[in-house]
Amino acid sequence: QDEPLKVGFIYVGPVGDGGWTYQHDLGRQAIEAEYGDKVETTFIESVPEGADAERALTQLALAGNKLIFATSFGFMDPVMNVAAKFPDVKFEHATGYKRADNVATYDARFYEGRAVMGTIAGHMTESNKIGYIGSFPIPEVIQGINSSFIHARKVNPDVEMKIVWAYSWFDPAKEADAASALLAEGVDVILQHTDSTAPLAKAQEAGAIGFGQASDMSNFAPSPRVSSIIDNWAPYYVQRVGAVLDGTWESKATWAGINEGEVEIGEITDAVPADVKDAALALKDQIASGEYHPFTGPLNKADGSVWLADGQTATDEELSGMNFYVEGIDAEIPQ
Amino acid sequence: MTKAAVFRAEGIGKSYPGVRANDDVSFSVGSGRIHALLGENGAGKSTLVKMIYGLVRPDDGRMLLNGQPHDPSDPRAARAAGVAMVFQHFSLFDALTVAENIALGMENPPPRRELAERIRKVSHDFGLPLNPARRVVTLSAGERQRVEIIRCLLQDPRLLIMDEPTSVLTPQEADLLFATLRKLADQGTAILYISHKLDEIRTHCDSATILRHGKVVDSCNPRDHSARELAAMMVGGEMRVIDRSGRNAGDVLLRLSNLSLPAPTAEGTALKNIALTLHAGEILGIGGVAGNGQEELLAALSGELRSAPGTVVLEGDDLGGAGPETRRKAGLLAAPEDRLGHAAVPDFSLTENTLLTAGPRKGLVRNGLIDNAAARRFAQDVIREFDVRTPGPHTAARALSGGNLQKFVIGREVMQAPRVLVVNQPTWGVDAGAAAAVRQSLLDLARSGAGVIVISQDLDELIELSDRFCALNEGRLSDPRPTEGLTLDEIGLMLGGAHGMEVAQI
Amino acid sequence: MIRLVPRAEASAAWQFATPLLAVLATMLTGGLLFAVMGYDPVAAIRTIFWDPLFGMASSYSRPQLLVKAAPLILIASGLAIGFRAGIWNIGAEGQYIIGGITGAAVALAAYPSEGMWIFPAMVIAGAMGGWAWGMIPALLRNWFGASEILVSLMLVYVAERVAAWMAFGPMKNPEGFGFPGSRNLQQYPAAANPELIAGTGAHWGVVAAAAAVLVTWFLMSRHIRGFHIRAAGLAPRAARFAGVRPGTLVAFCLGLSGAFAGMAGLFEVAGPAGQITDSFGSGYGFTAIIVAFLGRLNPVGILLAGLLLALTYIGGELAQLTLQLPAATVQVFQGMLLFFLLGFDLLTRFRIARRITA
Amino acid sequence: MIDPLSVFLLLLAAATPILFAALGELIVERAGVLNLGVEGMMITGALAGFAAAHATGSPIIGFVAAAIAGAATAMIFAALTQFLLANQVASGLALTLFGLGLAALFGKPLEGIKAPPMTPGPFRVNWIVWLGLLMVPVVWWFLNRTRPGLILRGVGENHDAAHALGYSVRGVRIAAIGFGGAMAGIGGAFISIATVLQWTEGMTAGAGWIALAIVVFSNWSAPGVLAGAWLFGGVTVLQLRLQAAGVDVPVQLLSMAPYLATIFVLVLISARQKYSRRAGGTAPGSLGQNFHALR
Ligand SMILES: Nc1ncnc2c1ncn2[C@@H]1O[C@H](COP(=O)(O)OP(=O)(O)OP(=O)(O)O)[C@@H](O)[C@H]1O
Ligand SMILES: Nc1ncnc2c1ncn2[C@@H]1O[C@H](COP(=O)(O)OP(=O)(O)OP(=O)(O)O)[C@@H](O)[C@H]1O
Ligand SMILES: [Mg+2]
Ligand SMILES: [Mg+2]
Repeated sequence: QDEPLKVGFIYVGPVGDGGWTYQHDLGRQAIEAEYGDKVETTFIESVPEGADAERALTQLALAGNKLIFATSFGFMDPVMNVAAKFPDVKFEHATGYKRADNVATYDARFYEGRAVMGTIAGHMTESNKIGYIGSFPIPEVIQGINSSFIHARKVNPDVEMKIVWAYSWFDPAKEADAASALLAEGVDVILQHTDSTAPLAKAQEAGAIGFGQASDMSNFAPSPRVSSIIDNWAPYYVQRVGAVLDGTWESKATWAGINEGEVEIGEITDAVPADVKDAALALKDQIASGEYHPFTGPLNKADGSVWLADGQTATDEELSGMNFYVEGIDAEIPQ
Repeated sequence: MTKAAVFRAEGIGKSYPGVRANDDVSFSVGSGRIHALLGENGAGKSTLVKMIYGLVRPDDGRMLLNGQPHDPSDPRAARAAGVAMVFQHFSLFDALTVAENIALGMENPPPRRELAERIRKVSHDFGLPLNPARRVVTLSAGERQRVEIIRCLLQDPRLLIMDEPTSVLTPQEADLLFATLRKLADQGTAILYISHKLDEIRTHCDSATILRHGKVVDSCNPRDHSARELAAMMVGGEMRVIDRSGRNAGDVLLRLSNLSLPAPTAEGTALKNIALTLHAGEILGIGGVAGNGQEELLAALSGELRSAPGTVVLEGDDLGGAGPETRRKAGLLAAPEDRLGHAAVPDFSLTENTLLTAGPRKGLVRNGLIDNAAARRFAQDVIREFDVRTPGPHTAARALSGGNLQKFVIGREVMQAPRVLVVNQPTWGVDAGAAAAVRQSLLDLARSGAGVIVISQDLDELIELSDRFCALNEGRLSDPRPTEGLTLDEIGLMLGGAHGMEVAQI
Repeated sequence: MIRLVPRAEASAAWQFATPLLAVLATMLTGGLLFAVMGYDPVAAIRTIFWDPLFGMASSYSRPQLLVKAAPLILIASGLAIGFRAGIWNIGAEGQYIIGGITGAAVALAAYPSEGMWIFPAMVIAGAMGGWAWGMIPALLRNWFGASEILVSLMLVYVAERVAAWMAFGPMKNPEGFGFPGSRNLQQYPAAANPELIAGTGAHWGVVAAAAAVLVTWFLMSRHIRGFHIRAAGLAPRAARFAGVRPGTLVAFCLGLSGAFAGMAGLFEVAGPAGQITDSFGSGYGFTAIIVAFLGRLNPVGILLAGLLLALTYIGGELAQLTLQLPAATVQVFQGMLLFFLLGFDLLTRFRIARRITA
Repeated sequence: MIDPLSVFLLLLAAATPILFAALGELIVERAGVLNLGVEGMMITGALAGFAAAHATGSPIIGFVAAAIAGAATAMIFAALTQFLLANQVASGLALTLFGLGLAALFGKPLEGIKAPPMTPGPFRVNWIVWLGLLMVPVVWWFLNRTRPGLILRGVGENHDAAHALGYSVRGVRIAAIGFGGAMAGIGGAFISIATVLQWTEGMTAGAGWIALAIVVFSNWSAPGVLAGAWLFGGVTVLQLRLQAAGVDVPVQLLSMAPYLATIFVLVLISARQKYSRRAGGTAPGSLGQNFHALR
């Protein structure tokens, strides 16, 4: 029996954050469940981006880990630095764009899930006002805003989107205030791209609805949480560990979505009428099968210029650098 | 003459690490008597009265109050038993109002309105008017004293203890205080009175107990003795006679003209158009009620407060806009009244405290670098020349008794051979022996050709030292008059108009 | 009965002994905590305190101690001077961030030109940036009497937002595909702050930290200015009497500690961190306050305290790695260490005596 | 366009955690003690409150437990500063570090659980919000109209004088520190039990520091604390509200607004005090200094 394959993780937050890091850690546990004695996993949590990340990565490498997952965008340059020093260690960097022979990148097409959320939101809103709590104005979040707006509009042409930036991934008090501000503006559906349950709690008080983010947040089901968008890293992690074990690992960029199971739609509760639920699931299936791309023309940018012609779909390059709203969103992206 | 003893101490003893603060102290105070406790700095007076007030527990002996054993566990127990005390250092709360301060000193204060009413009434009855709603920070030293006294009076004490209450008072305020005490005594209260002002004790106290090194060395009726005799009892030897000889007024050293400054703080006093000249070899005395600009005048001379060009000129040098260091280099030195915290840093050693002022003139600091060895030597010199009783220059300033620290502070300035030295309250809270030494050093400095300005509230001191006298009143300085032939009454007139004086008459 | 008797002078022997005692006590209670949590206490303590120094990968972690300790020591040296004067700059984190930003701004403006002048100019800009950010509370205190504690603390949050703004806006890497964050200065040789001697961990920030310890030691114990600072902290009126102008002192202390923090930020952004991101501030400015106190506001003490804290960080990471100890244990550990040190500190200032009874 | 009443109702809730914590710290500071460990006590309260509310199903018990836990944490600080005479600034920082770490450790099993529901109070505003508002006059009345309050202020103003008059400086201060801890605990629990309805590590996210700032800002008075908490909460809420309304505002700058506004008002207040030459009303005289009595 060989030595087990050592797999290391560095997390940007605590595993108990109930969101981003928590989901990555579930992925780590899935590896252990899948491969048992053949692997040994370790993690270092709450690693600040920058110099500390570089050290944590180095220590993981020095400790004999042969495959290391770095699960935050800000770990990008540290990963590249450390990877250069440990050519026989394989690195996987989440959400970044720099690769090397021993550095692969992976990301999830959250915008696919957002399209489903948008559809539900568009149907469910009575005030025709949907709120969106953004963390930071980065392409990933802007994709989500655009995707959910496009699909809400599609089912409800009167929908307006109200966007609030919290400038934090996780600040419950701030998120609660942001949700309250949206609710006071007349919003009755809240989408969030921040990690705490505070917006759901506020929605519950106000009789509005919302969606789980990153994790299922099923505590708040059946309402206010009517569904959720779940980051499920397990399939990818299991597959990549398998590739190392059988020697087929190679550096590549993976951008997986609903089809691969990386973006999951949490159970749609009975608070959602059956026909809406069906519509949402149908959209999900269409996306999964590749039949439909959430960014399909005709689509204009917010400034009125044409972005995608009829039937044209957005390229991955366009999406990964997205820095504009689509037509109909009456707001500016803060710079 | 003999009335029943209200308080009696029998064989009281108290040790601190390395010090026997009280040793077998026995005495008694009768009803209606004002009894003085006398002794040098550190003789154990404060320790003794703190035991009576329950702040300190005696190691040996016992106390009786009205014939009952008196062993208070804390000041509240003592207050309940009928003891009231005015502390050596004010125990007031600056940010609180007069009423609140008084309420804190009482066991069961009445409701706010009633308390305010009683304060007004009692303070009026005793001729010590007070506004209960004023914050204590805004009060003068004399008014603060009143707060402490009213606080005691409101409790109808059987025994009233006063630890150096008059050191910050003007003669008029002191007289007022004694009138109050006499009234109280006539109502049957026993009063225990601590002071270094021997004349005051001679005129007002009925009996005295004299402490030396924690032991009772004598007791007497102070009226039967001269101040010199009392002082001799305290120190256990003859007092030095002050020598005023050998001084001649020379050329003008320092000229202040048109010196005006706004009040530096909300509670401060503005200086208005101060003008004076000081000659070589001369001592100029400045009297006045505390809070009339004394601190500000000292600060304006030391350089802590800067003034317009031309307002302060030392031997042709315009120092108006200069800071303390420049002034010291030029020869203008100062010693403020507050020893701990102003003239010295309590937590610094004596060596370090020399660096506070003596850096430039004694070469202790060169190009910003500190010469520690030189500083230690200078501290040793001051300790030796001025008979500062301390284990050595490494001792922290706060560990010195008041009198010894005062000698050190004055010594530090005098030994820098200033052209002009300004001192404020040079003998405040200092015992007779140390006070004499400090005064003599000022006279010697003047004899050597320097000019000295003494700011003080102790008129006896000013008359004893100064060649010319002027009064500071609400930030204005009167024209100087030669001290020779000036009587206390005339001085009182010069000080006239000081606030609170008119209402203060009973 | 037991009681405390103040010592005339702080005991030198105890000053050395108490930190050791505190570390020992932390190990003991920490070990107890680990045992309760189901970890092997001996292994945990060894991993945190021994392995980074002498363990398997110590040739890597020892230099890392310097990398981690350098900014802490540099910032704490500056802070301690102000604390001694009774000037409470608790916003070093903000000054650190701004120093990093202004320093990086010079580099980004110069990009891609190569020139010997670039790095020195960045150091100056970093120091000036931190200085300027520190001068805000200084001036507001001098002009209006506003509390520097509050203003400097609030400015931390403002600085964090400035960093986010820079990372998303003006300083965003034009070649970064729209992702936030500036160019990585490690990859820009003229601006980089690399290891000076490979394998030592020593970059210019380490040199600056060492220099800061020397300079502050000299200032505080040999120079009259340091004497004035100490005097002002203990007795402000006496300091004024000695010739200190309070406003100047406030500006000096806040400016100096700001400049030190700003330099720390610059060395970090040009070296270990590499770039301005929205999370550039990583808590060094706050941890440095602890370092300052742990080191008793004394330069040499700060040097040791900075290294000790770095040890607990790196040992804590190792303990996570090898024992899967949660990250929060390090915080608990550091808290305990500080508690014990503060508690035992009593022995330097007081003697325990039996009550003298008749 | 934005109706002020809605903003006001929002800010009521937004200000509650810092209001509780700051009122507690106000009492602590008026007693002459500077406890920088507010964040540590808040997070302990957030965890303990959540745990108790979850275990019993009663939010009320949760808040009581939070108060007890906050006070218990504060006792570490009290022991260090009142008995071992340790530096207050450092002890407070250590408490924050320790509290954050300890809560994270002990909170592991509670992650992902939802808090029991609370019945809303008048105007559909949480009862605890009303309790917080009620505490403002209570604290004011206690400080300014009761004898214990007077003694507490005396101790904070001049501990030597208070001792000389026979008051137990240490006793008063320990009680104040305990009260401050309890209030911080309740403030923290409001976040976990009433706002987020869940326990997560680090969930107080700096509220304790804001509370400390607000005490200075308030010039050490209860109404001032309310004003500070409302100002801070108000600016926070308003900037989010403006964003939500789609008003084209520089979001980056607006997110700095609460902090800049706090600085700005502080400067105004300080300047007025400095230049109007009104006496008194500043920090308690003995703030941050330890007291050691010799007998
Ligand atoms: N708390 C204390 N600890 C140690 N020694 C003390 C303490 N209090 C007083 N002493 C010492 O006890 C002796 C008596 O001091 P005490 O204050 O009673 O003198 P005093 O007669 O009131 O002097 P003064 O005239 O200066 O007020 C002094 O040597 C003093 O240093
Ligand atoms: N126990 C008391 N006895 C007498 N007067 C009192 C007492 N308590 C307060 N006062 C006085 O009553 C007046 C009004 O007091 P109040 O408490 O309103 O002061 P405040 O400064 O406005 O309080 P805050 O600082 O809390 O705003 C003040 O002059 C105060 O000093
Ligand atoms: Mg005395
Ligand atoms: Mg008031």
